[in-house]
Amino acid sequence: MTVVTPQEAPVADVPKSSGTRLVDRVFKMRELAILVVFLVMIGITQAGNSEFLSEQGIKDLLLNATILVLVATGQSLVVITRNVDLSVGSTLGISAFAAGTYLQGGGNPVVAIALAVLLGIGFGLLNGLLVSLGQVPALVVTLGTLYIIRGIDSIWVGSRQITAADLPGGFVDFGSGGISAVPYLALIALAVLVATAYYLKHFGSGRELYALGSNPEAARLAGIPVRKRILAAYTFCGALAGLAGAMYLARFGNVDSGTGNGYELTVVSAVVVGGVVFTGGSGSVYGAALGALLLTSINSVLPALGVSSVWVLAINGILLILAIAVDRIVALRVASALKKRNARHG
Amino acid sequence: MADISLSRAVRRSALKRWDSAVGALLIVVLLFSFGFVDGFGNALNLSFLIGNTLPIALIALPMTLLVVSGEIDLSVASTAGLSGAVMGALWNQGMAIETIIPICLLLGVVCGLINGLLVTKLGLPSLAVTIGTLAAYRGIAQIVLGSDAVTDFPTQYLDFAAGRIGDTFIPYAFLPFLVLLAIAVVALHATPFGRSLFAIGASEEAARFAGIRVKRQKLILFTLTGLMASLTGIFWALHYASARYDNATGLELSVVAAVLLGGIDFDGGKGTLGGAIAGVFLLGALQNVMSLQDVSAQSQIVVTGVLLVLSVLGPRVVRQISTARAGRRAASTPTS
Amino acid sequence: MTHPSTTGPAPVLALKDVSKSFGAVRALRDVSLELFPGEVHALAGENGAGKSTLIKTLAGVHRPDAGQVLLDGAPVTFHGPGDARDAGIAVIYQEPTLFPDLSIAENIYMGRQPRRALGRIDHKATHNATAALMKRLGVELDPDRPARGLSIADQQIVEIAKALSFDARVLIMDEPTAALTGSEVARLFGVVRTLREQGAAVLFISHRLEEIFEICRRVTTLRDGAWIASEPLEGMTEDDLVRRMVGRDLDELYPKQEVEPGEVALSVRRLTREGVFTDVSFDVRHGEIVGLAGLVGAGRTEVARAVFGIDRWDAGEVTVHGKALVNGAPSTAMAAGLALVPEDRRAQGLVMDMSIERNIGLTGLRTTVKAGLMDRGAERSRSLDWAVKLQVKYARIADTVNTLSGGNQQKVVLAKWLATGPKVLIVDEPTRGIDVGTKAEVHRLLSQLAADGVAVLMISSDLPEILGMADRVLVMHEGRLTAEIPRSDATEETVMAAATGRAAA
Amino acid sequence: GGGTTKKDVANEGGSAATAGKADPNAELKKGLTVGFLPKQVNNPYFTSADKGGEKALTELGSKYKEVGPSSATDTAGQVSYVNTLTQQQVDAMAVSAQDPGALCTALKQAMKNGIKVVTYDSDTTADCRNAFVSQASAEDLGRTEVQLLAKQIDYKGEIAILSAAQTATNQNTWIDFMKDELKKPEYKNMKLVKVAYGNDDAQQSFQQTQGLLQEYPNLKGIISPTTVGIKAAAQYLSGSKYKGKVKLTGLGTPNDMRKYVKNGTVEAFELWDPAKLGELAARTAVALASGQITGKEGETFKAGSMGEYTIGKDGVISLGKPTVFDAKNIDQFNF
Ligand SMILES: Nc1ncnc2c1ncn2[C@@H]1O[C@H](COP(=O)(O)OP(=O)(O)OP(=O)(O)O)[C@@H](O)[C@H]1O
Ligand SMILES: Nc1ncnc2c1ncn2[C@@H]1O[C@H](COP(=O)(O)OP(=O)(O)OP(=O)(O)O)[C@@H](O)[C@H]1O
Ligand SMILES: [Mg+2]
Ligand SMILES: [Mg+2]
Repeated sequence: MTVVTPQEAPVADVPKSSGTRLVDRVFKMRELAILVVFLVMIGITQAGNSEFLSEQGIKDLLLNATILVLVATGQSLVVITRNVDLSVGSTLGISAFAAGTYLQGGGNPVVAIALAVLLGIGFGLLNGLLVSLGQVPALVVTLGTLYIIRGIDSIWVGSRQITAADLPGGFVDFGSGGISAVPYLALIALAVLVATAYYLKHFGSGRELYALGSNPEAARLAGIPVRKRILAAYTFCGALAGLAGAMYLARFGNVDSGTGNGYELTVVSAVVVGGVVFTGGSGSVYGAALGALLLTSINSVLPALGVSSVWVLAINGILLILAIAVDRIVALRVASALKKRNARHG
Repeated sequence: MADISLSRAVRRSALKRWDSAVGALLIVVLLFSFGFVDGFGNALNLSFLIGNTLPIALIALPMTLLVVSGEIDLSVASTAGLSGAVMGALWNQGMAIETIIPICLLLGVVCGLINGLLVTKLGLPSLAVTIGTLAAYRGIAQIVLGSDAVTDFPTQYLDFAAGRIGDTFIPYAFLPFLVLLAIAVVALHATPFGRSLFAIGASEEAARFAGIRVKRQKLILFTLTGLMASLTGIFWALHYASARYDNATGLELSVVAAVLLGGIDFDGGKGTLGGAIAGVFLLGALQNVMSLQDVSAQSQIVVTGVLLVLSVLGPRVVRQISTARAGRRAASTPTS
Repeated sequence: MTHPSTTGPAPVLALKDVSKSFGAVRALRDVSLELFPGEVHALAGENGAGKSTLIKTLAGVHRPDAGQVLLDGAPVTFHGPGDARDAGIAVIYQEPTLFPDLSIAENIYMGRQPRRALGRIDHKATHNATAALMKRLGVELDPDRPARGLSIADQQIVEIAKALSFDARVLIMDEPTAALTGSEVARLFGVVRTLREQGAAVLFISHRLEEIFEICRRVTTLRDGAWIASEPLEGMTEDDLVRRMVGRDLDELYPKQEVEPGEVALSVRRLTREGVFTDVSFDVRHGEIVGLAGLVGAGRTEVARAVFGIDRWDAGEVTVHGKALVNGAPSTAMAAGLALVPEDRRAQGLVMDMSIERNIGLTGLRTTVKAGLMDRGAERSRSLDWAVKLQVKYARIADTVNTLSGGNQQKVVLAKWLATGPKVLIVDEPTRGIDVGTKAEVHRLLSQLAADGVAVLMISSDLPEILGMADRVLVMHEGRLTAEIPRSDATEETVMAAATGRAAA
Repeated sequence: GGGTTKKDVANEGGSAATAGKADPNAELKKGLTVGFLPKQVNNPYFTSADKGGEKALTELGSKYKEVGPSSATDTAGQVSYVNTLTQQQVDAMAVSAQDPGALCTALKQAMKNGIKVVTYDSDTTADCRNAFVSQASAEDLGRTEVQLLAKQIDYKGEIAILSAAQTATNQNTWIDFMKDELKKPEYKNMKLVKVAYGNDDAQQSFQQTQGLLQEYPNLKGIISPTTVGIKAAAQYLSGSKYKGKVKLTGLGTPNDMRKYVKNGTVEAFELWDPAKLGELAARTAVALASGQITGKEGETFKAGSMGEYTIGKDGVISLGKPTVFDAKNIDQFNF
């Protein structure tokens, strides 16, 4: 429950005008909606099962969300620029295996993580170059690289697998350990998230990502280096997918050629539920992170409530639609309020 | 003036070229395989090829229309699975198959309608909605049929879905597909309905201002997609003689990949059905050939990926070259 | 304050023998132009003459095929709009280029926000600077509201604010006033004069010739991509300028035909849309042109949208020939003989990626049909007919409309709706961005349509156009109809009085 | 009204599986090609099994090949691989069926073309193949897993099952036998509280385990009759406070489970040797192709060093009892 309130920049000393940061407030309202859905869900579950929010329960909840939060953060950046990266699942899988292979020989965990991130950066660059230089639809290109990377992964990995026994004990313990109820992995994810959000809001190049997603033609006319920014977004997304791969390895202690298969849909769901709009230009990484938290928590809530796993999939889908619908309704409300407040002569 | 139209024509044909290129590529692959791949050219193999590709082709029909109008339905495979599951469950109840099939088709219509209403009435993005219903419909299928696998459908139906006409390469089911294909081609490319889909896909707002009933058209499309998906689900269960809740899992990605390969632009407003269907059968044929040549499944995945990337890079390169050429020609044309 | 036009200081920015082609279309042919510090220079020409292309060449959007761009007398190559901006050139493009999801303040300062330590953006300073700009332009736009949903006029104002914020040496404006009414234009000119006095060079495009004469000192005329003349405006008349542009004498700009109004065609009763307009009632008769005037944001467009069914109304009634229209259904409005030429041609009027033929054909999907299938022959001849009638300048009817110049795009929108043979025609800013020659043509057309019995409701921010064309003028102020003025009484004063709410009628 | 219903079909009667005469003394042919078609290539379990098949085939002087889909739920892909093998005119194929019915048409087509079909690990309906090589009798597996867990928890307390997919035929049969075993009096203090499904996905199995423990705080033991499930459950338990307190057993491979046995998360689990399963499948295929057997009940054949096997009811050949792995013996195995 760490991923909740975006920090305000320390500008409290300056008095704010009446309409201060209205755009931000819209985002926050939408995040709030997801947060409310999430809290209600957790509340109900806790009422039905008092074990749910035990120390172990909270730790599990956070651990489950961690990897998805990371990948969703990277994905949001790409989606904000009106693109998409479907290859994240494949990238996650291959970098997890690379890190695992390195660690098998008893390597240094830090180097292993760096290796995973570097591999992610490599694939991110590939995607970014194809999309930005080729100026071709991201959906097709990254669906293509999804297949390519997955194919390469399974040719390379074959039927090998890395199991917890192959990894240094410290690495695996790190994956499940933490400070009381807060796992180390969640702390890393949180740090990445907060840094990314701060960057997006307070740095020129971060704002330019929103600008070029909002109107690419106008971005070009405004002299924004469109290709460079898109390339950077993809690279960052790849890097986080790689980092997530290393964390996956630490957490599950188990990687094979199937790792990360089908993950793209989960990531896209998290981002969409989190209110990052697919036509670009709007949404926040906090929203995406909340979306990820919400989605993974659904999978913990239902078993904890004793719902038969036969029902899980159906309920999952319906909740997903509900979350989007609630978000949409809130957004509409906000928009109409905005319109009334800002009518020029009203 | 003649010169102007010539160079414009070059540019236009470059834009349109990709779907013809896919068609040409398909023919090349077929010719090559007839000549050089053992076991490809015989009627049995070809009927296998067509039969196994049919589910993707069936769903690709409405999917193309949907994508042209700027929307997408990722729940198709789940709708197909749900229809199969309901078919199996009702069959187990002892209901007649002739009653079950219309019920399942109706169910598909309802599934599509739900997607359509969520998109048009609530204004939700179809990508998100159908990721949701992808899970929901599959989940309902699981609730309906549980762990059962129903296999004992009547032989005449199984034979129709899996058999072929005499010793030819044509599966029985291919004929109805051709009829549906013809209907879809006419609907998309020769009717006001199809024309309005292109307009909606290219600019929804402008289409609305032109008096096109955007929401209604989209609702119709989603409903049709649901119907076709359930038809595919029924076909699948009969073709493979197996109704399980997880039938056709992941088929949506195959459809999307094939349609993309056929040059349909996911931003909407562009593409031809011919291209989409060529894309579907190109992927099907390639997979068949590669399997016969003992190319491993993993390498086949890589080939699919490379094809997809080329499918978007290719036309772009062609376009650039041809505009450059047109530009050079124009520069050397003296104007009065 | 005055510089001789050919001697004295070097031009700050110049084009020398520049040519630019798009495929086979030669948009600019050996064009030269010199911009001096402290002058406001007009660029005149018909639609499609190459004005916007020239501007984009100066701004680094297009690279010239031949010829040079000279900055302070030295040849430069701009690799992109960023380079031109860094050289001190600010541009307002013909079509607003805003980021709909970002706030107005961010729109204005994107890429060059004031910074705090460590390169972080100073949001507060950005806000304040924007507020100051808005004050300078005399508009009340909240710097923090998103640009989405701004009317075309407001978007244009944001564009102007953006250009001003550069404190540029060269300010280039491509039809900045096309969507503005008198008072905003006056404000803008006030600001331009200040800039001129500070030594900036301004290049100004407008199809409103009186504006050119009001603010500019010299004019360069283009025709069909070719340079015709660069000369002082002093001593020239509007007719002279028009002759340069079109190569012949111009007909009457407002060829109003007197028609005896017939039956009531469109009747709007107590129409209300919560928070947008209230209790709007009026009639339009066959053969009549009714003008709808008002300040920017008065709600005229909203009324038109609601009548046509794009937006739903909350209360009231719209009838055509006594038959009530369905709320929120453009298709039934069309079936009843209504047509709406919307104000935003790019977003609402046209499908930019579609051909001219198909765009015009879009309103005929019900009529150019044989046995349920599209009758392509009929569609083509219908489109060709109207494209020719409205003198759309194009290479091939199958070209996409985004290759057309702004004015020609507007003509395609008109063609698309006139082709439906409407009984009631609502036109929202019908001549926005249309050159004088064509404007006269459009006016003649509207007049002819009225004479043929069509009921015309004309929304325009161009007051002379309203006064010249309308049989009756309705005036809106803050979402209410404040006056109905017959042609005989309609003057700038009476209309403006009602529009600003100073007088109730 | 009219129409075709399930009853009509039942009356049609099953189609007869054609079978020639077996010649127990027939020479084992050499130079045959046997295609292995696992549920999923790149799956370590199937790779071990198919390696066993390859070894046997090399020994027998025949050719081995492996084809298969890269996803365990891509039934259509598996069908097209059956077709591919048919087109390539292999002499026999060994198939682990993703779906009992879906492969039938294609497999019958193959048999019509003279190809012998052996299923292994996962069966199809009996008339779609010549023989099925079963990893162990379902009954043995089901009952021994309950016995293993019972010993670890002193025949007392709540237990749960973490299975693969709800449709997994194998798992379901085993679970039925587990339930039956639990009816015996010695288990009167044990209660099966839930069967959860992790869909053979590491993350889902992980979360299902979490859910079980939260829902049933008094849970004493978990049986996971799937290699993916037991591994995920073990990984979760070993990183949680339940490590050592909640017992875990089921089917796992020694390589997967070594770490958890050594760190005390898991006491004992069981499995057959997949390589042996593949080997038997290969030998059965060759015996079929050589005409030594036809797949009828009662026929016997010699499977090289593995000894003699008799074909049981419905053409099922059973590999034998599973091996139990614990801290003492686990290091002797490497698969
Ligand atoms: N991107 C483009 N591709 C092809 N042709 C173009 C393109 N841009 C402009 N043109 C063509 O170049 C010519 C000049 O267009 P331009 O936009 O410069 O005219 P303009 O003088 O600004 O007209 P208006 O007053 O209508 O805005 C026109 O014939 C137009 O069709
Ligand atoms: N699509 C929209 N979404 C939200 N608000 C809008 C939209 N269009 C217009 N508005 C707002 O509604 C108010 C009135 O609309 P509008 O400015 O179009 O009226 P108008 O009288 O037609 O003015 P003009 O045509 O001169 O721009 C304005 O404050 C405008 O900002
Ligand atoms: Mg222009
Ligand atoms: Mg307006």
